[in-house]
Amino acid sequence: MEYSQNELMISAAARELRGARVAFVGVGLPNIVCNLGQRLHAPALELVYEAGVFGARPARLPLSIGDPTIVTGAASVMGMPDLFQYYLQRGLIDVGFLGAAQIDKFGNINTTVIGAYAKPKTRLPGSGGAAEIAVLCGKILVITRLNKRAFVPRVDFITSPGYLEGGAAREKLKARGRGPEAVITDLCVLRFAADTREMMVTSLHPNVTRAQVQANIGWQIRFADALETTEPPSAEELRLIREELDPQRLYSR
Amino acid sequence: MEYSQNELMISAAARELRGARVAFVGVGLPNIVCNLGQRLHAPALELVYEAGVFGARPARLPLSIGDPTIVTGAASVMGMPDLFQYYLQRGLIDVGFLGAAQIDKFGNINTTVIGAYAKPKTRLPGSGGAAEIAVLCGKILVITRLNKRAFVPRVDFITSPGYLEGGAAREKLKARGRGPEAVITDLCVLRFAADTREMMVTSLHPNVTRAQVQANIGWQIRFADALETTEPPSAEELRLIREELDPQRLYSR
Amino acid sequence: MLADRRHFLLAVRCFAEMKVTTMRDAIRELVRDGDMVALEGFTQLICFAAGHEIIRQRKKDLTLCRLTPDLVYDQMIAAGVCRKLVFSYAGNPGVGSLQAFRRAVEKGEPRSLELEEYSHFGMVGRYIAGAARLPFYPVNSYLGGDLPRVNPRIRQIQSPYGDEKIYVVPPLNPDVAILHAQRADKNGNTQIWGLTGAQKEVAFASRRVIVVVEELVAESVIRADPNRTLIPGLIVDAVVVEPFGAHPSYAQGYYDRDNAFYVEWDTIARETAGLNAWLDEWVYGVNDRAEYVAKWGEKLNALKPGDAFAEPVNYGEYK
Amino acid sequence: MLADRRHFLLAVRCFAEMKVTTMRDAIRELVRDGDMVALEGFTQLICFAAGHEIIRQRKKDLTLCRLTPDLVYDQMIAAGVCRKLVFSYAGNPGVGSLQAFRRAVEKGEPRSLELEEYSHFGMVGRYIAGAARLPFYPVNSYLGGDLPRVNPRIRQIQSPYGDEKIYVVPPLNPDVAILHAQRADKNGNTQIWGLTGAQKEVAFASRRVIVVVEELVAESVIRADPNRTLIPGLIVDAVVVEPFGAHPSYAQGYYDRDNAFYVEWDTIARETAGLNAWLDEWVYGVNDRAEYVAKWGEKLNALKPGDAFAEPVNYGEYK
Repeated sequence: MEYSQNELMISAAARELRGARVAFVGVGLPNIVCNLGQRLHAPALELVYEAGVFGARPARLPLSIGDPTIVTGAASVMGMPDLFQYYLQRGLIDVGFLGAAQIDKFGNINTTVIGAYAKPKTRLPGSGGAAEIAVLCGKILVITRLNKRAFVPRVDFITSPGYLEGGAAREKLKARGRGPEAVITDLCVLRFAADTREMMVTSLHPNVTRAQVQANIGWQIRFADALETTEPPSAEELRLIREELDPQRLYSR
Repeated sequence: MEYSQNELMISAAARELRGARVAFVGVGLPNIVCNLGQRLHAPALELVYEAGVFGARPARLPLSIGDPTIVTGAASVMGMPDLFQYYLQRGLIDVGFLGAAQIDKFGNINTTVIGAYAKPKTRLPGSGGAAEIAVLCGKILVITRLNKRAFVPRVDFITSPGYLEGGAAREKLKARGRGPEAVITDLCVLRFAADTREMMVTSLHPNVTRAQVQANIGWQIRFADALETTEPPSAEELRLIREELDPQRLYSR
Repeated sequence: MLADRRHFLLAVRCFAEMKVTTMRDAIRELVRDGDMVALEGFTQLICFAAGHEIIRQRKKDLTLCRLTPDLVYDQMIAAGVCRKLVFSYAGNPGVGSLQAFRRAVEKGEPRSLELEEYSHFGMVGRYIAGAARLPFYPVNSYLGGDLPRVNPRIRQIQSPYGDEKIYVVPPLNPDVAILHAQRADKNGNTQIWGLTGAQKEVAFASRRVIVVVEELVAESVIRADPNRTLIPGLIVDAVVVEPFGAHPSYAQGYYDRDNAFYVEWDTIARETAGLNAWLDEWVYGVNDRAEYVAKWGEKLNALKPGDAFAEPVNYGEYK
Repeated sequence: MLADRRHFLLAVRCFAEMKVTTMRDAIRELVRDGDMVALEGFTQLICFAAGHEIIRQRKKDLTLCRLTPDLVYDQMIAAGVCRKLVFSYAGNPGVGSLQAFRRAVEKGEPRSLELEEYSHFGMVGRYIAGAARLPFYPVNSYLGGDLPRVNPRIRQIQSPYGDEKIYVVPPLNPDVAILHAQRADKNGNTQIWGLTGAQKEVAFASRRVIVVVEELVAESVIRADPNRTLIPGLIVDAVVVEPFGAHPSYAQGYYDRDNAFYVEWDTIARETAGLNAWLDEWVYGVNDRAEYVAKWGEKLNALKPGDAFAEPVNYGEYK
């Protein structure tokens, strides 16, 4: 069955939710990923929208992070102090999603500036909640397209810490969250070595070569010994994505 | 016109509200005092009930500190964190009322224990919000009956600080609130000397003698040079108390 | 095969959501000897039903916390289930002292009672820190008072932005919170109106949460007004339906405070014998709350108020 | 004589309560050059009407604070009213970058822009500390990140209850908060539903508060549901009635977000000339919000949602 790169990313990311209890959801891909994961892999998964909504029942696919459709019919709606303190900081959230303008070999993420902070070449939006999501969610999933501008040896600015300089560096922070678990891209899935915490390819998407992956990463990337091929989206996954989760094909085309 | 001691205390206390903007109200006498003050002396006075209510419109005289009648029809009802942080600690409250099991010559108040804390002769209820009301309200009014067991040279326990050891002791605390302003009793009104901060009688109620007052205070009390006679309740004050504020005469008899 | 798996998983999910239970089972399974338990509620929604069941099950060595231990804690102290009290105001509101509490503190009857004492604001700060998993909470209080002298957990720290000092209190994380509310759905999404006290903070601060409601309502009722949901089902372990479960305290819109009983308690509790007789009749002598309610009979219905409905708001249908 | 005095005082009181005014007067009297101003609102209830009036009145050297400076701040930056930004996420949500913000930061056009940057939680903590008049607020964030390196106001302190360290942020106390809401009464008692963001905290944190509402309602409407009042009239200086005042953002239950405009803004703002032409037409070219709304015409009505009413709750009549 034919499928798009986004559909592959969505289905691969959804499988990472197996066993998760509570996910912190933004809009776009993570929203579809969480809903798919809930239906197939983590039936007890509860969704918390970072705008301040628990138990949303959106009647349409949310278009912005605080779309009114996630409010109407939700189980609970709260202000930001409660969301950040009583949900996120309390440690209720198992999984968080982060995007990345830059991500480096130890999973550190930059969404603040390209260049020097005081005199940036490109000023990006900044942290939003990413700085705290990175340290407070049980684990982090990163969904982003693979390209050399994004996958850099060292980020210009650490907006959201991954494993810092690698090894035991993150453990010394005593952060509640364990850090990035997987980076799901359009070409492969990457994870972090247990000892060095360096990013490595653990699964290539069907028909993708090692050379294609390396060409889109700004450092010499390692490949896992037991390199897998990513399971393509099943017919059921595709049906759910196309018919129920994103019928207008806004994010999954 | 005949009046009760409680009516005199109420009308005298209400006059202390002149110019006040926001009062922190408990039940009983302070509730009637505030409502009388609002009608006669401080038309812009807003009432905040310490249970978490702003702008109450009680349909009956509240019987407990959180009577449901202060909720129905109120302008705003909030939880305790908001009440203590955003109203009291923010400094919105001009006037607070405190009762006292013991009060000493520098206006320190005890509602915790008679005797030693670890092995009390009488265990009293404790602070409630009194410890913070004493330091955060602009000024404090104490309404209590005069008697030797209550008016002691030194309280057994400072639940709510007045002027501590007197003089500049309280200023050194850098508390937001200025401290006790007046103690309104059934025999007289007492205030605190500007320099020593010692309590002194500034106004005797009609037909009360100095000796009567001294007999009910556990130390040698001072009388102000310009000792006044308390203005008795006016016909209008009595009418309001009897017909509108406490028609069942629960607190004002 | 995936579809099969999906049905299996949906079944798992439904099972996980079976939170509605009886008070007896909730207390038996979720309250353990030695636990720190918070039956909160400021003036309204004080869960006497749960307190009585804890007494009936003769739980031991509980640490009870609460801003205003009132009659229900007086009864629990008298029944001997309480080892320690964490509190800020132990009085019979509007009436005077708590007699059983006083006997325990002053005379060690029926057993000695350890006290850990704060002010209201300090207790509120402890619950906030507990709910937010903060190591401490700053409160501008305690200046010049004796509480920090007798409670070494109230400490002072320095602001890093100037020379201001401020008192802090440590987090409070009860093992179990038991919270009465007007209504919840079967998943434990709970709505409270009127005085909300520190109910939300206690719920998030606690390891286990029992919600006791006047009414179990359809999910659609809760979801029609999500801003009113104070406690999300996410943190609720059990939902117990217990009409009049807060009597003699009140539930806004459901019944009034039984002021006569608050006054009467002062007499009942003044002598140990009288208090024990009352416990025998009204706690040990009934099997559950339903019997207690039936025993009060028409008197409880007389506490029901007239109607005063909120203006409904429109959330809008966005599809 | 007392009765006379009473009438006089009641008149004083009524006068003091005349808070309802026009946007023009509210901005003229309450927003001063050099002020720190917060037009808050998380996704919904962003007061574009006030932002445009501030531009029309050519206010100078404002420090603007807000978690998510979106289009309205992009417009204010482009118009040159803003000297400094205190923020946590400066993007066009769901679309990409804010073009005018980028030009100001990257090229100093139309003027240089000072930045003071936090994360969302940091900004929320600053508002809470501001509202509660705390010297600092602890947030478990910032570990391992570069924000504390570039913003020295983010500091770390030691817990007095163990060896835990935690970051703290200082209070934020804007001179003026401008908050959009669904409804208020003439005294400024304000009700908000849907996403409430940090509206309450900003209101209490600020020295002056302007509330802008979709509807001015009778006091009885507010008082029929006091738990929904997020901002008490006690801290409100002015109430402005401005239907569709949050467009192109949304007001839950009143209108939807104008997503098309958010997307279009990316094109409009990409070149200074295009952006200025837009300001000329839609801000300088209209006298007030009513003209702006009329100019949009039927397009705005198309944003109105269907009905989804909350289940009313009973507060009970207690007399």
